[in-house]
Amino acid sequence: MKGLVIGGGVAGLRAALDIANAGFDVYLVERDFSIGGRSAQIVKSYPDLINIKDVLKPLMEEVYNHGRITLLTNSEVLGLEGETGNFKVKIEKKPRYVPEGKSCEKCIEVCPVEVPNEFNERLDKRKAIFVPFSYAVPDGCVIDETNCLHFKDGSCSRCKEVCDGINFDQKAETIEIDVGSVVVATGFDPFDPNLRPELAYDKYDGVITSLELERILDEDGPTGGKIIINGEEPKSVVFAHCIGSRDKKVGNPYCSRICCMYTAKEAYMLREKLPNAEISVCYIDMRAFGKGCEQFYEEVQKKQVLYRRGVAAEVYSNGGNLVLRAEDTLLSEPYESAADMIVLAVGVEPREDSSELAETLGIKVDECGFFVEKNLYDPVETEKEGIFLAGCCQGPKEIADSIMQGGAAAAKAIGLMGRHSN
Amino acid sequence: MTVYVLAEHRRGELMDVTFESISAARRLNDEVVAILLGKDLGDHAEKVAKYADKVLVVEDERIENNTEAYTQVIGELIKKDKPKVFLMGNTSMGMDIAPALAIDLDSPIATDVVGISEEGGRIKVMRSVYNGKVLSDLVLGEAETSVIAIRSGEFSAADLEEKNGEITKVDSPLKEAIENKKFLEFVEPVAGAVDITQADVLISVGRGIKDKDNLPMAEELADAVGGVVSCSRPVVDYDWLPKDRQVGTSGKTVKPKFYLAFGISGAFQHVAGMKGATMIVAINKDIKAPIFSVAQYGIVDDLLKVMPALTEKIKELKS
Amino acid sequence: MDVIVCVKKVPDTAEADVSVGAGGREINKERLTFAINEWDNYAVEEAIRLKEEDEGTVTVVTVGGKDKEDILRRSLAMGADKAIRLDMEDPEDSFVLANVLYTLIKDQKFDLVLFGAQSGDFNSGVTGVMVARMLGISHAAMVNGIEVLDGRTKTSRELEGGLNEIYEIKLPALFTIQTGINEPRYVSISGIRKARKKELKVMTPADVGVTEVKPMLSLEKMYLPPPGKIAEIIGGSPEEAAAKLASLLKEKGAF
Amino acid sequence: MMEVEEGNFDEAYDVYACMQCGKCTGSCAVSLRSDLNIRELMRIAILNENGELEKHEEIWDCTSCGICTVRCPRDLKPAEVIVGMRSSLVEGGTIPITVRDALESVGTNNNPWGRPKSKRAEWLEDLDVKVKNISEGEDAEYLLYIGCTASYDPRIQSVSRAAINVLTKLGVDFGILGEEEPCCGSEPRMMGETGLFEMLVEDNLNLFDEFSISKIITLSPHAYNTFVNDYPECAKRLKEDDAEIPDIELEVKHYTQILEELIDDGRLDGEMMNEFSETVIYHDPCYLGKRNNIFEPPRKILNIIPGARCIEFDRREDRSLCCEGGGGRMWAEGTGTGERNSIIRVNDANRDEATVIAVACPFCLSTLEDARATAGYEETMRVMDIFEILDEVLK
Repeated sequence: MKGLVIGGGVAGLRAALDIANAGFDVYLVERDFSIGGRSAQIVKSYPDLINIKDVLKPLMEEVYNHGRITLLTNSEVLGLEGETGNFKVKIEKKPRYVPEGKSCEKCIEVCPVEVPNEFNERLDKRKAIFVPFSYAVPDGCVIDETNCLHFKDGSCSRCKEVCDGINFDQKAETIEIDVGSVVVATGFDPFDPNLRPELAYDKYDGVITSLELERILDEDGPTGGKIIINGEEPKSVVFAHCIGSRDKKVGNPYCSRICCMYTAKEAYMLREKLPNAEISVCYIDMRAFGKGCEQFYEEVQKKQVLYRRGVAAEVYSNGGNLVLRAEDTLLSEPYESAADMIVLAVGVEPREDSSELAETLGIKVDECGFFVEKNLYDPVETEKEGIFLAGCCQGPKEIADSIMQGGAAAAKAIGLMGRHSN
Repeated sequence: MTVYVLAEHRRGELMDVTFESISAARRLNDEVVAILLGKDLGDHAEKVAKYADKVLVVEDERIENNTEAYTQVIGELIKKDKPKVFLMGNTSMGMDIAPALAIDLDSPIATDVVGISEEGGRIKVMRSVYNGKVLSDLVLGEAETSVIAIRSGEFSAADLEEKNGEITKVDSPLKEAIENKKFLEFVEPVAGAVDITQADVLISVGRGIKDKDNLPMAEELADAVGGVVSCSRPVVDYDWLPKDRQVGTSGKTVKPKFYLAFGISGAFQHVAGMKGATMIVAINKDIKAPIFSVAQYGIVDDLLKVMPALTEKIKELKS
Repeated sequence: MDVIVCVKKVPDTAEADVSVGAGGREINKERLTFAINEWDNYAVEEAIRLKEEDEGTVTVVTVGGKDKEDILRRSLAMGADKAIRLDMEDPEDSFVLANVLYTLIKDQKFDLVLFGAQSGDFNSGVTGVMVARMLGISHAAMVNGIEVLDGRTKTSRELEGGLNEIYEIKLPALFTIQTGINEPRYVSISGIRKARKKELKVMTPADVGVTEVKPMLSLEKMYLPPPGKIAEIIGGSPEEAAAKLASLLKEKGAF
Repeated sequence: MMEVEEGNFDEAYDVYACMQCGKCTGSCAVSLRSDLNIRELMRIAILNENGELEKHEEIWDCTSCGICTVRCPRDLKPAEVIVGMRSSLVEGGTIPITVRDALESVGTNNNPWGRPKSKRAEWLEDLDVKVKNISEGEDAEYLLYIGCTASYDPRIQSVSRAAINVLTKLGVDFGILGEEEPCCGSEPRMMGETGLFEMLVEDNLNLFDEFSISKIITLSPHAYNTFVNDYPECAKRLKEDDAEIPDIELEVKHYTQILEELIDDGRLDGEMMNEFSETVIYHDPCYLGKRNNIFEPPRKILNIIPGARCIEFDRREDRSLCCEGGGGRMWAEGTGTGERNSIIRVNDANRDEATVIAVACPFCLSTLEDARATAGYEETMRVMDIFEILDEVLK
């Protein structure tokens, strides 16, 4: 009996490895070109400030090299039939047009197409043929069909001219697999701050999301780790909590759990890079409940990071200088604060298409779009036997918790498949 | 026949309305007898006698500053002499005394009178009613004595004929001191706390004042004329004057006797707060400014030139 | 402290165009709005404040037809306890009115009677003081402050030029109230609705025993003043204009 | 809307759900220059301290721009809590004198300006165009609802006249109510006079019914908002209380929406206009924009005017800066000090080299016009209602 894991982020990776290590063959289906998920965009963890790459990269490689794991990247689940122990799953496997493995990347040089680089939160550009990120797995170049001129109008095949390995004739194929259990670990989307127009995210370059800052903080990121906004190092930075979280107006009444601490971490890292900048954080309630988190929060505060109670209200530009409006609720004093950079701590949202996948799988989503667990005391099971949940697709959680839930979902899947095998 | 006129005075000052009353009384072509009551009367009697045919003086400490005592004493004098008319100002004192006297004497009364004449032996008055929008002519009923209170400022005392009338001291007819209504004291308006709604004269400044440094000029004029400085909204916006000086729908509504609008264009919201003023004078460079349509008098010029000149002229006229 | 307040409904003519009826005896009232006389409103507020400070009742009284009842309802909503409307035609002059009110009030229980110092229609300012005289009680006109002592009041009268004079007056007494003595509260529509339950007594002249008296004044005619010029412009140099204005102000009694 | 008795703010407004995040106060149009702190007032409402409300004079500083309600993450209605608090003060009678006088004037004169009802149609006097008067029995497709301010304020009356000229030229079948036009009740409602508002809703719906009025064009976004958002709810409540409310459904449009329709139908285009060589900056009124998400129609109109160079404020649409004219502020002194928003606004327009600030609201026109003069831009800048611009350019 084989297992299926949908989603190759930390939760999915953990689940696939645990199932495989228990002696079951397992398919890991990943929509993107590479596994790694959102965590790959993150530089450091909190509160221990470990390089995520040091944890994630070995995990990805282990999955890739595991004999019992069949990795299907650039693939999507189209359908699921049958019952627990006997699911028939239809998967669309899309081509990457370039063979896996380290490549010379000459093709990238000749590609005339430049599009925003999603991995770097569109802060820089990539080509239509590209390597998803430095430690992507599978390694090597891929072609982004939607932007490639060859697929648009057949006007270009420059990459193929420099690389024999490229095969434009590859076609998507649909395969059907039989599995006994499914672990769903499809992750999350960050909140789109344009839904809060008063923060003027799309209006000013100085207003960025926390994920953008994460990329800017990365030595391998678009700025080589330099903090540059509008060509200059910011002198004042304001972090704004709860953007798209605890917000019924945008349909997200829940707390996203991770923003308080990732902001603390980003503030910490920013302080290291900008020792003299004014850094402040607008918060509603500080939620530092994980192991070591409160201590870390205190440590960050001591680095002259000013926590001001009161949510960020509005951003405008006063003759080109950004101004943030908010109230210091402890002083009962509304204020305007000049800020060169305003970092929006965007919340966690279910994947845009989570409802469609739920329908495909025959499971439920809650009113916010997260997959519904059986109950809080069976946190990885769904109402449909044999289908388990892990990571942020079930609800916002941090990396460590996602890994934990991935393991838990795997254990459930293993147990189930074990029962059916006997 | 005679007309009695009350010589009104307070705290050593003879009031202008006294002479205006004499002026009104002269329209009845009768002997004008002024009555002067109280104590420490100084040279009031002489001043009044200059224009009255006769002055009756009752010196009695109990009368001073007591409207009830005034009423009783005047009543006694009238009962004795039976003048055709008793005339006084429709002042605060007049409002307290005149109606009571009318009842005491069973006399007809007309108050706040702006015109007076005698027709066929009957007293006819003109009154301005319904916010000054209508005039009414009234004839007083037949009686031994009629009581009339005239509106201040309506009867000019400028051309009074000199009479140098005789001054006669009269014994106080007041039987006993008034116990039910005792005068205690005068209370001055609180210094510093300016209440623009209570002022008779407002020197109101608008945007046209141009600069905070020009405000003392307005204060000086206000001091000269015995008024208070008020303003339109922009002046408060500039923080040149405190909010409690602002006239308009979002400020105070005022009804002074004189409203001098300097450099105020007359925005609707402002006008709504001052239109009740008895006399409005607008000083503005712009003849098209809406303030001119609510003002009775206007000067089309720069207020910075008019204001100091006006202050000087007023000082001259006062001295 | 039991207070009686006499109120009157008057047309609002401050801004309206006013015209005189054909007979020259009365203004045309069709397009005018009517409300409680401004001074009376202050008097009602003052009465209610006095009651709120001390125990007692406030009774509002008006003379006239049923159309006058809204000002009584409004006063009840403000906090008055009782209202009386004496159902009769508008009296011909202040003296007749004073006589009617005297007849009504003399049989009521009161410590204080308040009137507005004048009314916005004819501004005679005599009725209150006349009633006081008829009742044989002390009075003060143009009152802008009342402090109640034991059986007496410390009463402030407004004089010219912002000066006040203070009297000690024995109760019962009658005061005519000047505007500015207080800030009359707002009477909300729902407040008026709620006050519908309060007593509004309608009495006839016969109930009260009103005797006929002759008016003291007879109206000859009413007419509009000659059309005033809108902003008569004072010309000349700034100095000349200022001089003319100064004389004008003096003449009109500004200083 | 709700009449708040002592201590039931929670029942009326769910105030216990407030998490005190400060979004409201931080967003507030006047919090930076007044003592008004809505978050704090929400707290007071939770703690049932409404007996203390008299001390909070700043309750009258709210311009009712509604942004606190628009943005509240807990989906509460702080702007309505302020209305409720005002309502509680109105019931108690202790309100600023200027507000009192405005409300009393609505009661007696049917307008808050203290002007006689008989002069409501004076603005029509020097108009050449013949206008239908629905109250005199003339039939028209639309009622053009002028509103109190545009009826009485001499500066704003010019908008009313421009509206008549423009709509007549464009062949819109409309009429007015002349002297019979009532106050829409928006400002009384915002000033907390719930009973008066209800009375106006009842009277006005009956008036509309009497003259078979169902389609209304408003000059003011405030009237638009109250007809569209407050009337149906209030009428429903009144019916439940057995009031006699006719069953009419009003189709209400702000005039910019009608003009947009005319553009879409090809009945209004640039060809019909002379050049307007101005740099035009549009100021979003809160009651059109923030409260009702009508951002496009005014811009569409301005964009077809030949010669007009249309520019935008940095703070526009959802972030537009309130002019401070609403919520009864025309009649309230306010505790605020410091620079008024309207001054900031004209200064911003000047910096952007605008020569015309286009508005679509009588209050915006009034406040910005005042600010323009105060800031000294008489020579370089005009504040014009969109109707006035059209009246100027239409051939």
